[in-house]
Amino acid sequence: MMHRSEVAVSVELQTPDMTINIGPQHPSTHGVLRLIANLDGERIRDVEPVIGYMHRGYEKLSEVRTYAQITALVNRIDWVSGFANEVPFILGVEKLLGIEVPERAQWIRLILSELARISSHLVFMSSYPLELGATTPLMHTLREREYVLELIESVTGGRFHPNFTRVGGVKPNYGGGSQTKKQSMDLPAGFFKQTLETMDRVDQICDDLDTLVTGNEVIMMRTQGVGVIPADKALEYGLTGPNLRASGVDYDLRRDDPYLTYDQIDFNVVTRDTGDCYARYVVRQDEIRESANIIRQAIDMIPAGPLMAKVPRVLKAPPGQVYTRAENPKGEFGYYLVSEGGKMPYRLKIRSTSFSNLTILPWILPGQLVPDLVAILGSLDFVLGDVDR
Amino acid sequence: MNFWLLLVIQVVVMLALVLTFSLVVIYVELKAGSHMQGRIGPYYAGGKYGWAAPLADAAKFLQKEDLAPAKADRTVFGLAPYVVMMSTLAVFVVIPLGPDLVVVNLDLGVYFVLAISSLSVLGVLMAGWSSANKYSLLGGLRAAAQLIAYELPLVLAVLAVVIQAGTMSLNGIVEAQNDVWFTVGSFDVSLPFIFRGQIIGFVIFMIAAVAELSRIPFDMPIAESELTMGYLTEYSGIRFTMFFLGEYASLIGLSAIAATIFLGGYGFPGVSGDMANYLGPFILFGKIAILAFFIIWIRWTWPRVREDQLQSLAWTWLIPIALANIFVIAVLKVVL
Amino acid sequence: MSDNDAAQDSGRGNDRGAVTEPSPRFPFVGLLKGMGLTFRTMIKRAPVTMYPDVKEIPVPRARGVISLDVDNCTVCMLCARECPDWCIYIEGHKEEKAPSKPGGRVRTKSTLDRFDIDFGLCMYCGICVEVCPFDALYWTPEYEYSTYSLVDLLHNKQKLTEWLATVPEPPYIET
Amino acid sequence: MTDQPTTAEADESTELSALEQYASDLTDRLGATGYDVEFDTVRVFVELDKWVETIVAAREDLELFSWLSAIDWSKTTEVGEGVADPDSLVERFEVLCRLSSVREHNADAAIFVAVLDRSEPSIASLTEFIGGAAWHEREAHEMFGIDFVGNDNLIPLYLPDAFVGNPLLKSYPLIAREVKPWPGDVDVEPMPEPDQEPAADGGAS
Repeated sequence: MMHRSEVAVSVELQTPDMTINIGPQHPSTHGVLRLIANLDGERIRDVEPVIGYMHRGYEKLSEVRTYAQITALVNRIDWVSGFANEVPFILGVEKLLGIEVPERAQWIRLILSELARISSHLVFMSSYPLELGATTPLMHTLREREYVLELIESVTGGRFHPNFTRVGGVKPNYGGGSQTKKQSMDLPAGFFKQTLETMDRVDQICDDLDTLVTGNEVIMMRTQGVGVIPADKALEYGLTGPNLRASGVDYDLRRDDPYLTYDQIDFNVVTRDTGDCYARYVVRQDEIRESANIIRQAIDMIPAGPLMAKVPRVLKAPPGQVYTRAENPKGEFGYYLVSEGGKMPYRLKIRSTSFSNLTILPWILPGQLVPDLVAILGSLDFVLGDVDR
Repeated sequence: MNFWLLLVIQVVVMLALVLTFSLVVIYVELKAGSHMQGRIGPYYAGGKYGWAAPLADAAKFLQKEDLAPAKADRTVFGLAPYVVMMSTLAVFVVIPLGPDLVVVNLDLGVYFVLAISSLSVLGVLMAGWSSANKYSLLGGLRAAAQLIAYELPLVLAVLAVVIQAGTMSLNGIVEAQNDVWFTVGSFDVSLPFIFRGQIIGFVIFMIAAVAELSRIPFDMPIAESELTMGYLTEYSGIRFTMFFLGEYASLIGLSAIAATIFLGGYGFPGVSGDMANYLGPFILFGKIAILAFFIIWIRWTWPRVREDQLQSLAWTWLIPIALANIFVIAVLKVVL
Repeated sequence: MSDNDAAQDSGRGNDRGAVTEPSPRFPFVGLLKGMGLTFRTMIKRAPVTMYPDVKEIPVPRARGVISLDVDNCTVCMLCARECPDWCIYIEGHKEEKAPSKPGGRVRTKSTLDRFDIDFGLCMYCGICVEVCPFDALYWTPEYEYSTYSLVDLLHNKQKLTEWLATVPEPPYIET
Repeated sequence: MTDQPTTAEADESTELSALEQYASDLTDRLGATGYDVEFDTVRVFVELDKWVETIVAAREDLELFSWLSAIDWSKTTEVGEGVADPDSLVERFEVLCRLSSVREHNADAAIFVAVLDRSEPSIASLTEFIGGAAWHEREAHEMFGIDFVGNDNLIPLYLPDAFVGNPLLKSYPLIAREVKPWPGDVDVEPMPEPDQEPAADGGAS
């Protein structure tokens, strides 16, 4: 039995923690992310992220699909930058098969990848202020994104899911029949002019966002110094892309491990040193401007030529294992492709960017305030399809 | 005429005016906000320009099922919107629309307004607590902290005016602004208080008013992206409509107070006597409309600040500045 | 490694030239500038298409819906087999065709009985259109076929044929 | 590294290519058991009990933890195509962990491979040194049933709590393909023979 006076000593004023479910249905979780947060007042004690509400089993599905069918699948992983997901996969298959891809096809892939980057970053630029309460940048930015999507659609036929790469090049013609085979899928007339106009619009919206978002004192108050990720932690948790570059690590696969024809293009890798939410926003905004410059250069440099290399009708990749990666809008996107000589891969490991970018959540969120949770979560720029695959 | 009958008529007329004007403000919010975003906004309802959109909205909300969470404290949950609505509407009792157009001309009008409008925090807390929802609770607590913090600069800003005007009656304050301040040649110049050294007080009042209204950039209590909708999360149907209308009524209420205290209320240069009784309401509503548009404009441009930043803004900036303002005004009042 | 050298040779180092960096200035100017921008947007004409009244015309290559040219179909099943989602259902039968000239050979012709595409399953990848060796399937930008129920998205041969009229001419090619 | 899959190796068949040299050096430095370079992909084989220390040592210059996953090498195949040569296959799990270099602006990277017994797959967890490995290990655990000793939070990442089985095992059937008959089965006439000529004719010109 405890003595009466002891009881009195052991009782202190305690505020019980509140467990709160943020998501899976919540405006700022971009879909179906769920965070089980223990709150002490508004401060987060610890947080358990729960993902998988959107798991579609793409790695398993890829094992029952031919290489041609997988391209249609992979541009659904990160649906705001559909085309960019196809590129590393197709590069892997081409590496296995040893196919030399025509120059023009590589340039078209490059242009479309950069358009996808702009489109993806514009989604971020628009949705992030929304999480901080500013509703107007959303509409302004999505309006401009529509022009970018229209460009992608005018070439590929799909706004979100282009499914335009083919093993050996890009989709060469409309169909396989005698009539449709003559209808080329090359860039439509007026595409370059329209693209240059759109790039000017993109620069303009970046200037507008400078006014509305990055130059806004309230945004600075909310994001500067919030959610700082030091470089070593970013590397430990496998952050890539703008999130890593905002932490001061100068790493861009387009320059460090060039694929497509990025080695012929002159561009800057945008970095910031602070590693906070503001840096992550600004890095993406500058990357849009860089992408617009890349596209302008590419339009000058694109050669004429065929769209497809000669490839066998039935694709059977030789046995082997290959890892190919590309700098996606959100970071390093890679496919580890194991072929056993069949029409379908034996195993396809998808290294999706958002998944790795989110692994830092259990480290970064504890100790933050609920409003900062929203700011940090948004600044990591994830897409749930890319997390859950 | 019977006093009570007259009172009822006055209250009903005032209510109708305020609620109609709320609908107008809602429409302007929808339409102006949309255009600021490069959208069109309401378009079909009512034919041209979607003018009937707020009515259609209201009709839609009224049709919806009035849900209450199973574990909610039903009585409190049901009462909360009425408390908010009541405290909002009671403000209008003392707002003068013209020299004689006022429901009750209280000598302590300013005091009454500030006291009654801070009652709404009670309703918000009731809503947050009784919803049996953690988001609502957080929202309710945030609202309480915020409203208490901003009550103070609001009162202090008004206090400076009271000192300058030398009265606490709202009619008196308006008349003080219509009085001749100085004469240039044969011109009698009368200026509202905002031009008589109350500009700092006005800015503080407007910042505090936006915070009282829980509108962007101070909308943490309902912060949609953080707390889904804060204390409004569980409300639907007619009770949500009450909150919704109450929000806009209090937007008008605070704009009306600001217009009365700082912008000269129903007064306008060259309007006096009987004319003031006829034109007064229009002048006042015009001033309210300008202020309301300004608040709407801010809402569609700025993001929201954080709870702790909001508190530090109130306690470390607004309150000291407001106190200094009172000091300066008081000294000037004595000296001049 | 060689790529590393190439990257350094081309002189593409890290240029931290600040493009988006707020310059020091009077506080709260950013807030007012933002309000200026929204006000300018407000008085400008909204760049919208009034959709149900004014139809937007998609680009010719838009993958809106798949249309079917029944005359060209030989019931070869290639599309149904290559479909990653297994959403094409084809049934057909063979019938004898009278010889074209008297005394000629009696030929069998495959006739299409059923050609259904379940657009609730279809993921609009276009593989069926690409593999069709006889020009029987076409993409059309038609997009107004949403339904209230998932099962209503199963469209049959007749419906697919109706869409054939909306197939646009392919655009000219950039040279 | 661009699309030159095997040319470099073919040209210098006698000597080690730059990549192979790199892989060889890395293997020596870390004391790994061997290396393998195919299609520009460097794989370094690590002994099971040296897994953690090798990875930690390798992170000195390969700073970025890219991903961790596994492969199921199995003779029984329920889905897709199996291995090319089932007879000579040694049934096993391979746990792969990829690290890459970021600070030197080069493409240095390697995939570290540990081979696991298929009957009782177990490997030391990296979470103590690499926090980012936690979710990857959880994924590998639920998909393959591999036990990561030291990771005490191996709860399912993707799948619902009541789910039984390890879906990425080759012996795990893909239900979606079992419950629905293949629409391509209805045969009217034999499929046309694949053309001898390539499908694509080069498009634009």
